[in-house]
Amino acid sequence: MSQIILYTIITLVAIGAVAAIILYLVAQKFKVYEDPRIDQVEEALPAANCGGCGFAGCRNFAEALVKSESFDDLFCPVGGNEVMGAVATILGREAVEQDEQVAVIRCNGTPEFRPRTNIYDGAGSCAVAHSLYTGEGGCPHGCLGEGDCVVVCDFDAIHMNPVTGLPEVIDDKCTACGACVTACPRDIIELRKKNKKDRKIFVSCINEEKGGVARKNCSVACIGCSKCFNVCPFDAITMNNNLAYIDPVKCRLCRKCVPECPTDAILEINFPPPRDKSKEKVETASETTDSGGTEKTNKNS
Amino acid sequence: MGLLTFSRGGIHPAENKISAGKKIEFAGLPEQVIIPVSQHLGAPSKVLVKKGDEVKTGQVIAESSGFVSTNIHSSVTGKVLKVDAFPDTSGYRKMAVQIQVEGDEWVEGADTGDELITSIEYTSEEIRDKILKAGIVGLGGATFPSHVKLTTPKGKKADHLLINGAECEPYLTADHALMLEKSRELAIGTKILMKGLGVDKAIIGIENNKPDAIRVMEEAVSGDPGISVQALQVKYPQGGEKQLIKAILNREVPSGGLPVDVGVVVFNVGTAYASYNAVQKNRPLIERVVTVTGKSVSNPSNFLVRIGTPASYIIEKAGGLPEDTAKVINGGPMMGKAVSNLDIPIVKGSSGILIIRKEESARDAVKPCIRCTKCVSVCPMGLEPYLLMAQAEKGMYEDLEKDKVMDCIECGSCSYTCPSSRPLLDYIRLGKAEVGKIMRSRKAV
Amino acid sequence: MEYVLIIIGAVFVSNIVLNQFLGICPFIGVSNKVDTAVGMTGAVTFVMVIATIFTYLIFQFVLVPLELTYLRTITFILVIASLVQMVEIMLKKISPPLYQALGIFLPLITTNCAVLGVAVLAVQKDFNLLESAVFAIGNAIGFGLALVTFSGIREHLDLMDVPKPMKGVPIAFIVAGLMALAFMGFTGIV
Amino acid sequence: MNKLIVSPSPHAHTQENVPRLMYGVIISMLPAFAVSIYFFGMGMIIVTAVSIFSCIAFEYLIQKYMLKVKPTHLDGSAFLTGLLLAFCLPANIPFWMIMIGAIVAIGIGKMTFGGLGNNIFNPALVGRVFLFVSFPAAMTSYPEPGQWLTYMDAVTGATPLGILKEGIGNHTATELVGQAPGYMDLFIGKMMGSAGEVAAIALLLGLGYMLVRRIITWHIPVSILGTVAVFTGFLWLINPQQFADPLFHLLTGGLMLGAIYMATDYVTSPMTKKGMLIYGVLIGILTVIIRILGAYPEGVQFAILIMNAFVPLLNKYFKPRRFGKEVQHG
Amino acid sequence: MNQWKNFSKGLLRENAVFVMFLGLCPTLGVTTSAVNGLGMGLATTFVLLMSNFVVSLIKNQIPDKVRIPAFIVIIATFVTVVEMVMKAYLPALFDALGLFIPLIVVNCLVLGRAEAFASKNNIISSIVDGLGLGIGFALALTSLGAVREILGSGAIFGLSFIRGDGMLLFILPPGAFIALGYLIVIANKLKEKTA
Amino acid sequence: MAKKESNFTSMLTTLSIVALMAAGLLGSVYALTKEPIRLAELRKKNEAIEAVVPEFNNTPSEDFKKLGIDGDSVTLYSVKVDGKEIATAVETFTNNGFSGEFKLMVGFDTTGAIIDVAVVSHAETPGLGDKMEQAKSDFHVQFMGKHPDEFRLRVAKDRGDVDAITASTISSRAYCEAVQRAYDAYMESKKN
Ligand SMILES: Cc1cc2nc3c(=O)[nH]c(=O)nc-3n(C[C@H](O)[C@H](O)[C@H](O)COP(=O)(O)O)c2cc1C
Ligand SMILES: Cc1cc2nc3c(=O)[nH]c(=O)nc-3n(C[C@H](O)[C@H](O)[C@H](O)COP(=O)(O)O)c2cc1C
Ligand SMILES: Cc1cc2nc3c(=O)[nH]c(=O)nc-3n(C[C@H](O)[C@H](O)[C@H](O)COP(=O)(O)O)c2cc1C
Ligand SMILES: Cc1cc2nc3c(=O)[nH]c(=O)nc-3n(C[C@H](O)[C@H](O)[C@H](O)CO)c2cc1C
Ligand code: SF4
Ligand code: SF4
Ligand code: SF4
Ligand code: SF4
Ligand code: FES
Repeated sequence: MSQIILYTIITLVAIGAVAAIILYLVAQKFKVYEDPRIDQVEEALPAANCGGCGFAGCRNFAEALVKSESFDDLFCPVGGNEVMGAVATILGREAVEQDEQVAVIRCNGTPEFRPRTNIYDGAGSCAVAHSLYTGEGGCPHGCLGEGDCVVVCDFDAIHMNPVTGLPEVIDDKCTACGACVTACPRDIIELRKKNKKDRKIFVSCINEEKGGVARKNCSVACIGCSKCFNVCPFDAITMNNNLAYIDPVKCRLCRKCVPECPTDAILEINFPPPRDKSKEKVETASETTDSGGTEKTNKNS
Repeated sequence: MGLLTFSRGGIHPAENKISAGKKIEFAGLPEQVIIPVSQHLGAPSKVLVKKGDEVKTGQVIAESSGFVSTNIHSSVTGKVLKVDAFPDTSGYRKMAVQIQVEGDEWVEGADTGDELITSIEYTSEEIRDKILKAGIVGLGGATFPSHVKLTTPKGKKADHLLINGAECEPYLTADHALMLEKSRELAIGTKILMKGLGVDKAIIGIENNKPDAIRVMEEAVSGDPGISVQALQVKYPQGGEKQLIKAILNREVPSGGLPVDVGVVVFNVGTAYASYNAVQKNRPLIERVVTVTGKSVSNPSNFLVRIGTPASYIIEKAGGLPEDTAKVINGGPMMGKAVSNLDIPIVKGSSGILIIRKEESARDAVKPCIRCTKCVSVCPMGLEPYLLMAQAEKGMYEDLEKDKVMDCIECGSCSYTCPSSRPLLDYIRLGKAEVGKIMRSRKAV
Repeated sequence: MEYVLIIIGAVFVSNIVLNQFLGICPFIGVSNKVDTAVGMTGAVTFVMVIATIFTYLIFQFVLVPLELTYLRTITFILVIASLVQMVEIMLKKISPPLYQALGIFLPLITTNCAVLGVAVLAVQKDFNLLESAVFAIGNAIGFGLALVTFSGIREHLDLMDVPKPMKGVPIAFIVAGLMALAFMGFTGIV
Repeated sequence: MNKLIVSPSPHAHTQENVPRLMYGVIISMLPAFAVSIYFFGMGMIIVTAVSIFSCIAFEYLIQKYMLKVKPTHLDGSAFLTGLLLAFCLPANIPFWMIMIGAIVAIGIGKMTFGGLGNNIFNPALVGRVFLFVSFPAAMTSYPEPGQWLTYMDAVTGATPLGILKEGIGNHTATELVGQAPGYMDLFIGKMMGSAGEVAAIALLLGLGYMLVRRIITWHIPVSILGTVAVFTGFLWLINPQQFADPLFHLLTGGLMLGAIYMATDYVTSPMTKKGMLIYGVLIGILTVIIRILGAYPEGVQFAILIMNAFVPLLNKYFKPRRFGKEVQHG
Repeated sequence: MNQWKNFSKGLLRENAVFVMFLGLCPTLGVTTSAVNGLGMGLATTFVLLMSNFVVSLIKNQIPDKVRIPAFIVIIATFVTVVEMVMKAYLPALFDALGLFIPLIVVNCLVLGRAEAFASKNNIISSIVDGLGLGIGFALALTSLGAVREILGSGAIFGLSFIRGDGMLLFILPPGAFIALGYLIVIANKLKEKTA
Repeated sequence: MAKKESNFTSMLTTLSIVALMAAGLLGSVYALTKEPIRLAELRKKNEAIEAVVPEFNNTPSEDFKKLGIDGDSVTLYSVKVDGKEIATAVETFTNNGFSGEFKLMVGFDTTGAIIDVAVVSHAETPGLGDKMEQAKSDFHVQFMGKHPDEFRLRVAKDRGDVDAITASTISSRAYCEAVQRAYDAYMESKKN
């Protein structure tokens, strides 16, 4: 019996030692320079070499991590968040803190405001429709309503409202990934700073045509009259090509511009109802767009 | 010679040439014309007139702004109302000159008479210059400035001129009518283009469903040993220049190449006729033959229409918009563009106004691809439309490029034939646009 | 002939992946793209053959004479692990292009049951050295055949509208199952 | 004025659509169906009805309640899957097995992949092979032809290929072929076999109809049948004692049904003519190999499924000849 | 760290088979019956537990460069122990599991955990982690085995509840893949619900 | 406690120590299980023998001879009561099973009649071919007491006397072939 243990020990130690020595020598002889961070990252990884990350082994994954700019799509299922955090520390690539953002739809051309003049019968894609013509409502800047933005959202955060024909964002689900912004062929979607209680004020129009032309197609278009620009106490509004734009960072949500707009192109969302009778009109306008039910506080009164 | 055709793909949609045999009729002058300054491929022309200017028929109102660009002429006599952006077929606004029509007085030098001038007394440089000055672009639909095509690039040599009388699009009969009525002028136009190009062989390709045109043209060119007429089998898209070259000369334009790469230049019959007018008669391109047709149209016609005439005007001429109209198309059913409003002007590239009834218009609901391979077998370019569509939908642009999306000639055979009613070409076009962008930006770097 | 039968048996009849259930992790993990699958196949073939030969020699000439066959598992895995690492280091220096093509898959192979499995099976089946090597080649081809075909299917499925809950690994298993079903047709041909 | 419709070109479309294609295939199968009713009577009718009904019902239920999409159960493809599944089952199989086959065909074979057009493997074959492997006893006892009023109680026997497989080794091929029904019987379908596979002549008639209506092209069926004929002919010439003659191979088993209706399934076959030919030839070769060397008497079903798996690769590497790839001067 | 959370994550949320897709070969290979699945699961749990324990015990004595070889030796040792013990006392089960017992060595789950967890955490956590994952693995194998046994032989833990046979396919290789595919979908649904 | 430095000596020593401990553990477990493993294997063999012959009191698994036949070998265990041979158990094989090779144990009494047949190992399809196992069906019963000289060891389809397992003709046929081979070997050994 002791003989067997002895043989076992000798064999194992011998194999181990031989392997170690050969490996050591080979490693010395065939040294190649590599980014030392790859080693460091590899250290941090589980070394399970399971391929779970989609790469051919941990080292390959480590190289990808070191090379890539961001960690999107790069994840080690074995190590989980802890390991990924450790990798981020090694590479000094802590996610930069950013203002929280949310997507907003800068078009309010519901059928009520923007009567339909054509019927679209092509592929169900905004990109196709955009390259073909101006849209069912005739506005060359307005939402085409085919829902490209809805399709690309991985977080189920954006849906078409069948009544308004416009997409609506569910603020809580939106991760501000920007996929919809890229997908929209008309650049209607913008990522704006997230405010308290999901409040927002923005010009819900991006039509750069001259006032008259713009208004002919859509009664809530921005006509570039500059009234809001003149009234804003914080210089948050800029005018460009017949279009007003509210800077989300400078805007302090004072709401002064909202009643000024002759076409109700500025939307205020999730604010308590206005105290003042004269703002009644504004409220109705945003109520219509809100009929899909995303907004909660509007109906708080 | 027997009937020729191109070897792969193609379809045979119902021909519906209702307006065949109708004489070309002058449509008359509308109250106003709107003449876009970009009616051709290439750089938009530079506007030379301003509001209030008086212009004459044939006067240059916008001039060429580059090599691939051309002149634009007033098609009427009258006063400039506005130089502004007007909606085009797609509804997007493009720069155009609006003229209040007051009469039809031609600029000096234009020969408006009918007599035939047979002898060509110009050098090829002069011909090219005249064609540029006259604002001639390809009337086959692509509206590529013709003087550019006549300028053979360095290191290449053309040996054949093909005149494209295929008119493979269903419904359209404009070229057909032109060949029947202006065969002599066409023959001379062909010789002018041959001279401009410096080739001594020209072949006029005509599909077999126009036997009268084949006969008339054969007669018209019988005196010219260099020019012949070739009858072709009826198959769409025979009129596509790559297919035409393959059919007649059995040469294949290389992928990404031009017809001159195989020694051929192709012109539409309308272009040849316009060249005749420009060179022999000093008449710039201000009018063209337009077919107005449709199953419910009371008087399907081939009109000679001034550029800038609103579509609604010639529709009235053809008997007015029928009650059951669902779609109006600028061009033929396979390649034409659906218009979003009827006030759009007729431009150099408009070969027809097609009015489609409700029951023929609606597309069926899109169903999943059943991989029936029909689209693959009809694609004249040997592409795989089902795959290109899927790749375009998923944004796989690298694969699209590898699978030769840029070779697609947008003939629509695939969408036509798909039993699942898939909008193949819609997405392929999108893919082409994106891949084109990527390729250009790569070249720019 | 005998060798041909070993190969056909390993490739079609008892396919290492579809029938023996070895090397499933890379089969599922590294099969998104055909090109990757081809690279992986190359690397597996290489390692599988070398490893089988080495382990065979050690088993027959060290463990059997010393009556230490119970150390099979531990020695085999040590040998395979060191071998893979050695090959990787050498390849990196000797032929960087080859390393780029195959090397990146090497670490993954250490923990691939297929390699150890084939080494163990080869000694279990009492093959001689040549038979063992042929057996390893056959299994590597079998692995490659399954992997490349499978990756072709997965590439294709990327373009298809697979229902959301089935996307990714679940549909991969269903496809593998149906492939295994199809491969049952080879039962009995050797 | 009406609102004008706007859509990209082309503005014309053929009359052909999916239901028309599917029902076209179904029409082409009617002769074979009629012959099978003649030989297997009530069993054939029950099996077909249960199979078609279950396939359509499962398609509807799965789409409506599991995938939550608009059901497309009436577009003809589930009908066709059901019909083809019935055609390749014995006419005496218990109805609950048919239902299992249907749920496997539609559920696993088709809907798991996303429904029509997305599947990799031929659904009806998935259903059949599933049953074949799961219930080998029931799936290998075939009713003898000519029993009109029997279903599960039918007298059963061995198929011609079964006789061949069982007997080879102890008997010569010629002897065994002699034990099987004569060629005329094989041709008109008077033999044991799956419900719809027996009548070679009726199936060929269906092929003709589909070719004329341009539902399918000749490439796949011809390459399969041709390969089997050539391969078995070659073997037969070498040793007629060991190998049956090519005509016997062509007329027996599910070869005709498979080559004409199952290998040609659009969804699971290659997209190019070149691909189709390779696919067909390989199916032919695999069929013969399995028939001659394998454990199962019949190989078409497996051959088609195996080649289904290779279709994506065939599509990837065999592209149509692009226009203008090579410049010709002439 | 909360030990319960540490333990329970292996059951479903980070389940080796259903979520991380590790150790798939034994999962598919041995689950022709619930008992086999359970046996394999427990064997793996034992190796996981012991190797996690030993690794966390000696983690500081091991130089980095030889970490992996050392771990492999440790794991292989326990695998061999299981192999021999099973051969001696449970020969029938050993025959059923066959090749897959030695293959525990290369189960990514075991090495991965030794590396990712045990070499960085204390002994108690490592044991709990190994136990949680191991039991999760065993659960997965048992459930897959049960499904295959029920469908394939019409029996559960060897107790037959129908006359005749089940759907044989589920006992055969294709059935393993297909059953696992659908089980993963179900597990995902469960995970979504509990999340 | 700080991590150990990685240098050649530390690496080598650590590895050696780990290997040493592993070897120690392994060796001891091996030593402990060696006997049980041998016994378990013996038991398996004996059980197979017991299944096909009457009671005995020798250790047939240690009293055997091998006979080369058909390119492989067949093992004959002699079964004795008080030193007198009462039967022979033959471990035989076939390569023609549905899934290739399988092994049977066949018991013959001194006249050469079959006492019983049992399956030693096989890979036949569960639910089909595996019905040849004693526990799964009575297939083996029809062989009991039959003498191969008058009982045709072929399935009915091949004009033999054996009723094949339903839907498993191939397995049944292979089974018969293996039994026949056992008998041939038995007769062969009797001759010398
Ligand atoms: C960028 C560009 C450059 C071209 N250059 C030439 C040229 O040098 N010579 C020529 O004969 N045609 C030239 N063409 C014209 C094309 O050959 C072709 O006639 C035109 O695009 C219209 O063809 P289609 O209607 O078939 O699309 C050019 C076209 C484009 C788009
Ligand atoms: C699908 C397709 C079909 C075409 N059909 C015709 C046609 O029937 N007749 C025609 O003259 N041009 C047709 N063209 C345009 C020709 O390709 C080519 O542009 C034209 O003949 C060149 O002459 P042009 O520059 O004078 O227009 C077609 C183009 C495409 C892409
Ligand atoms: C999945 C599957 C497994 C099979 N397994 C066996 C088997 O283990 N043994 C066997 O003899 N036949 C097996 N068969 C073969 C068939 O049952 C075959 O038809 C039968 O052996 C011959 O038919 P018969 O016995 O009814 O004459 C199997 C068939 C299938 C589909
Ligand atoms: C020519 C042709 C053959 C077909 N063959 C089959 C078949 O063998 N099996 C099947 O389930 N469906 C078949 N179908 C129907 C359809 O393609 C099938 O339901 C899809 O595979 C499901 O996605 C066929 C359809 C056509 C047009
Ligand atoms: S796509 Fe991204 S940015 Fe747009 S709504 Fe969805 S989560 Fe928000
Ligand atoms: S916002 Fe843009 S992408 Fe979204 S539906 Fe409107 S046009 Fe399409
Ligand atoms: S892919 Fe392009 S070229 Fe081919 S058929 Fe379709 S539109 Fe025509
Ligand atoms: S024609 Fe339509 S259904 Fe057929 S393959 Fe092409 S896209 Fe698919
Ligand atoms: S368990 Fe991962 S490869 Fe086998």
